[in-house]
Amino acid sequence: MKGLYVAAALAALATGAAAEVKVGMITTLSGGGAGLGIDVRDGFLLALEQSGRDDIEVIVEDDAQAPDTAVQLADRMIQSDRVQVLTGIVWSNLAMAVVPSAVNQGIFYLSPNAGPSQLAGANCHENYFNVAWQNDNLHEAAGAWANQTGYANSFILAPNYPAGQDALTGYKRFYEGELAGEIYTELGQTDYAAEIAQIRASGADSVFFFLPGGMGISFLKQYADSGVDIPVIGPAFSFDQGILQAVGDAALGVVNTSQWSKDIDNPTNAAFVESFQAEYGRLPSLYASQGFDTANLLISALEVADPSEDPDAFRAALEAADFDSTRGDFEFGPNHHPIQDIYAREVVQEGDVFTNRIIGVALEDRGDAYAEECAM
Amino acid sequence: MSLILILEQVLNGLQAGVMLFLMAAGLTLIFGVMGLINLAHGSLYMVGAFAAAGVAAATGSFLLALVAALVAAAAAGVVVETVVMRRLYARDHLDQVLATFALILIFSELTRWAFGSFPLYLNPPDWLSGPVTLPGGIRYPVYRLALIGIGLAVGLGLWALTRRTRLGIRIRAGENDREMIAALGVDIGRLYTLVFALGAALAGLAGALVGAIQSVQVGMGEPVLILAFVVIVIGGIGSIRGAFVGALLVGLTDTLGGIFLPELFKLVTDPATATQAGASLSSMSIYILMSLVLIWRPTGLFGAKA
Amino acid sequence: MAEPVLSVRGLTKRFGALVASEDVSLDLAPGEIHAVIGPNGAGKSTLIGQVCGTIPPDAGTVRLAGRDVTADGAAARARAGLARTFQVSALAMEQTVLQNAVLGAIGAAGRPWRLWRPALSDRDAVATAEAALTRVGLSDHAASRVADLSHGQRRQLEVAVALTLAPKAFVMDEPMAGLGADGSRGMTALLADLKHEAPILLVEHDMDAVFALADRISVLVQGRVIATGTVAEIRANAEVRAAYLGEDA
Amino acid sequence: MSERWVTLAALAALLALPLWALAADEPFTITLATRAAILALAATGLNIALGTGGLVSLGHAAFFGIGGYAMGILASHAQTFAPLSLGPWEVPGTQSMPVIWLVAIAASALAALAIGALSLRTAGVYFIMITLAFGQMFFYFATSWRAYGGEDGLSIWVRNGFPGLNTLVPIQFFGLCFAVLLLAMLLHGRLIRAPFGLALDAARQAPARVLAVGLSPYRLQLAAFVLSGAITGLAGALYADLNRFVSPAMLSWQMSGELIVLVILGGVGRLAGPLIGAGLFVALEHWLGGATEYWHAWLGAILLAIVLFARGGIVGLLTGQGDRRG
Repeated sequence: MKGLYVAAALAALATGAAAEVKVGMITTLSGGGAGLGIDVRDGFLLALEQSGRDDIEVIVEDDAQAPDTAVQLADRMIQSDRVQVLTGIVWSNLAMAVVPSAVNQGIFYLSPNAGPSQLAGANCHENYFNVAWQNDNLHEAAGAWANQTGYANSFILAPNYPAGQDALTGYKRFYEGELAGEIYTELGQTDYAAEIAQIRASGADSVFFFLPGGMGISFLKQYADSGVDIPVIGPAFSFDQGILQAVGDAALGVVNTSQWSKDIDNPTNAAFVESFQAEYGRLPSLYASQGFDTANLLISALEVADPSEDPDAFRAALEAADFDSTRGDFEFGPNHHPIQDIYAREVVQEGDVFTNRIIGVALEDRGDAYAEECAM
Repeated sequence: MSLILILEQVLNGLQAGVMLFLMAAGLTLIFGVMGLINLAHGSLYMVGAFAAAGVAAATGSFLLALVAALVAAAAAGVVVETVVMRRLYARDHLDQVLATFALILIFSELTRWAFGSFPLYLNPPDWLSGPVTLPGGIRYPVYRLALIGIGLAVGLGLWALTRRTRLGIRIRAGENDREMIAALGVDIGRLYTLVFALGAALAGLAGALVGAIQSVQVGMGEPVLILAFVVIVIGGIGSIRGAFVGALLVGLTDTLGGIFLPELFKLVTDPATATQAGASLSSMSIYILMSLVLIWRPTGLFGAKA
Repeated sequence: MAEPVLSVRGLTKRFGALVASEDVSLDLAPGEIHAVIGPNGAGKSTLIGQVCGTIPPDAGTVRLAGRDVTADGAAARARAGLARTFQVSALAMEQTVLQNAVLGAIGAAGRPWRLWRPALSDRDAVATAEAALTRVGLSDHAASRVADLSHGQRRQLEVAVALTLAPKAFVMDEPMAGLGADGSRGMTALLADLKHEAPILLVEHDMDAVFALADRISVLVQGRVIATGTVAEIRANAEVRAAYLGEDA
Repeated sequence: MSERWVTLAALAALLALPLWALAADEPFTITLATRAAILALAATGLNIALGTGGLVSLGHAAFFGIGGYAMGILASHAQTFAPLSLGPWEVPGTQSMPVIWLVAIAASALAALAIGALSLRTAGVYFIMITLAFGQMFFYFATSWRAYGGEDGLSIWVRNGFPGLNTLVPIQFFGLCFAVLLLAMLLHGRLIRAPFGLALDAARQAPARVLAVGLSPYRLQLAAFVLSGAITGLAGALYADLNRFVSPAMLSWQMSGELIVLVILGGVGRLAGPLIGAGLFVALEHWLGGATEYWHAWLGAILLAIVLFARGGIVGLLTGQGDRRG
């Protein structure tokens, strides 16, 4: 994977001054959250390589999941490298640190992952495009799926921070049943014995949880070991290809919601899954697909216009979203966030590998709850 | 809230406490004997977990994995002690903090370089998985019961070690008077390496045991490190007994605070605000506990008077 | 006899079962050196701590210049005019001799809160400090770092810092400790001179110095004052001989 | 080289770099220099407590973050024209730096007074840990403080203003930060020689002596801690303005650790220590971060080498006087 990056950089170097477009990618490549950023980067660079364009220079930098580092990198890329497009940020808090000031300086920002509500609503911007989802989407889909399944008494939990609070709000926005309990856990918590005991005692018929990264791994392992057999539902983040292997058996059969899955049946997706596996020797994740789609959106718009020469035409081309998405149909809403189907998936085992299989559509053509607040 | 639930939560607090004790015991031993603040103790915890995950994946044996964790962490401890720590014993705490902070950076990146950025898989063995029904109808995971058992056994072992063996006598002598035991002809360098390796092995064991029900990933050591420091400061630095009491206090406060504070807030405000305010306060609870203890007793519960 | 400068009445201090001071009373009159002697573990350090305010007594009072200072802390007693020296030198080792002395003057003047003007440009403080250094014979070493001084010079500096407080009374904890014969002689001469400025409560092991200097001696044994009197009286006291020499009373 | 010359050379270098960058049209280098100046200011604050006072605080991120949030809260209210309600009073937000600075200084000084008053009852490792505990309390509070963004933090669209300057121009903002740093270093330099510094230094080396001359080490150290916290708080406000962003990361224990690293790297208790430490740290972060994905490991190795082989930090190395701490 390092090889590919070098190749892309070399290609850019070889063309030298001919490189017409500079793209800055700020993403998380070190520390506990590095897996997500690496997938975004690899998916993005794969699409770029497949496009065969050598006039796009991508500058990849590691934000170490620290907001001030991300801001500093953005400053550098804008002031010193003079990039026209930024992308790559995985985390909402880093996006909030970088995006508002970048787009106000006329830079385009394409989000391959984070979609905080502020950027979808009151603080939306014409130069900000989210290629993944609004943060609430997958949680909303989980709530909708709970209704379809007939759950009527959910126990819900998430970490005590804005994304966690949004997650529970998102679930409740669509979920119509009763709440058996609602808990905010500590951010970064690793032991969920106390919460699991409460779940057991609550008499719930379903559990919804949003615990990204290591928190989710810990929760699922401990939940499986506790012998509590209330069905669990959650957003795709805890069932992603990257971490499923670490969860193992404990995740089998759990339903999770996602706008992408490797078994979505379209040629783009099949080619993506196959080529990603060939290039990197592992199955692609949700994040890789988002990085891949982001790059293809960018390339599709670059075919039409150059962002430094005609930003309005470039923006219009982005809005048109005329590219082959791994998700099939892809369309932007008025606030530049996707309108898309969100699926329910089930964790299955294929040989030695744990992965997901689509079992139904949880929400069709879902936009987001904040578009109305966006005056663009 | 039923009595059963409360009892179960007390068990959870106890389990969290004894695992913290494994970390804190090494930390406090190293401080007591060598006067060293070791921020890199959390890295040894991580080394243990990664070694266990690696060996478990290769051999499928959980017991071998535990042995590997002990050996790898102890070996890492010996290397760190002989290469770096030795030069720091005579320095002030400030230099020790900086040097061991640097070691955290090095350990984390080396682990990431060797194992990649994705979490590893490590699970309890089949013969320890699933719940049992305890008297009173509490359904409780066998593995967690085993953790409590192992933690208490290690505690007992440490007590016996420091009270009943020659090594223990030397360790205690080392705490009291370094020149004295050097004068008595004990090879102080070897004693230090041994104590450091013992502390490291305990941290590695904790990492492997806890890693099986949590996520084995880079950076897993630092949150535990901070908690372990809170424990030994509450207990009084250098005191194994203090570390034990402190660990149980912190484990119980952390677990029960998360449960009862939101309930408490519900008495005065609406449920949504209460859950959030309760959660916020409970994440601060152990730090509040620690500052209260220090304000009351500036050298911890069992610490020597300054 | 004139009104005592320092007056201690009924000081009692227990540490658990150990009685460190039991009903200790003694006076320090103007112009005198009042020595406190006693075997190791007699409670001399505890007594000094209580007089200077670092150890709170269980019972009893300390009066300085007629005022009850029992409730005051060490700093307040120092400001009230009680200057002490330490058995083991307590000096800022990285600072110069002059800086250590100036610190005393600053403390005496109660002016530590100035952030801008250099301490060494405070003429009053420097004058006080230099006078004190001259008095103890350290003026040649004013610019030396304390860490570079000899042991004897540090003992002298201890006394100089005490002098900068312009005290009403001195409390000196073994000023002769560790000094050679020459050093002891010099220190003895200095103290004999100093007592005219302010009386000295002197705790000392060096019996030659005590017998040469003291106007009065109190003997402390197991936390109790078993005798107080002139040198001659103490030499003759049977109880003292018993305590020191193991003779029958 | 004497310490005075080291200090002057370091200041000259920090001033020359952005001027060169201005001529060479490298605006990001100015941003880097500004970042170094602000971190140096924060570390200068810490150095008063840590170096001169001997108080090893692992909770200074609390003050840094309070300063940052003072900026974030005031500016966000000004941005939305929603007044800030403080009990019965309603106060308008502001985007004026001088006002924000005063609030940042006052708020962090107040916090330092409370934290210091309690923490100074302990000493040594206990002091390190209790300051850490207070820092963590602020961290967790900010993380869940939804009104001001919680974990996500607070963004400001436009940098706050300073009368007579255009702070959006990198070099002007740098000049402002440099001037504040200069003032703080001047204050620290004067303070070391002033009666307060003399007494504080003595309180670190021989507290019994300070007591015996009628001064209270506790009060001296508390005053130093408050002054130290206030300066670090001011740096926090500037840092937030540099990034146009504040988040709980500014309050994390890693931030506290980083500030200590800056001070030790440069030289504990030395006037130029924080400046040199911050300059080196920012440069390392920039160059190593660009060179390798595993740059933290290299940073760790460099820090380790400095602790083990260059006692007294870079200033100690340059002046040839190893450890000043004896």
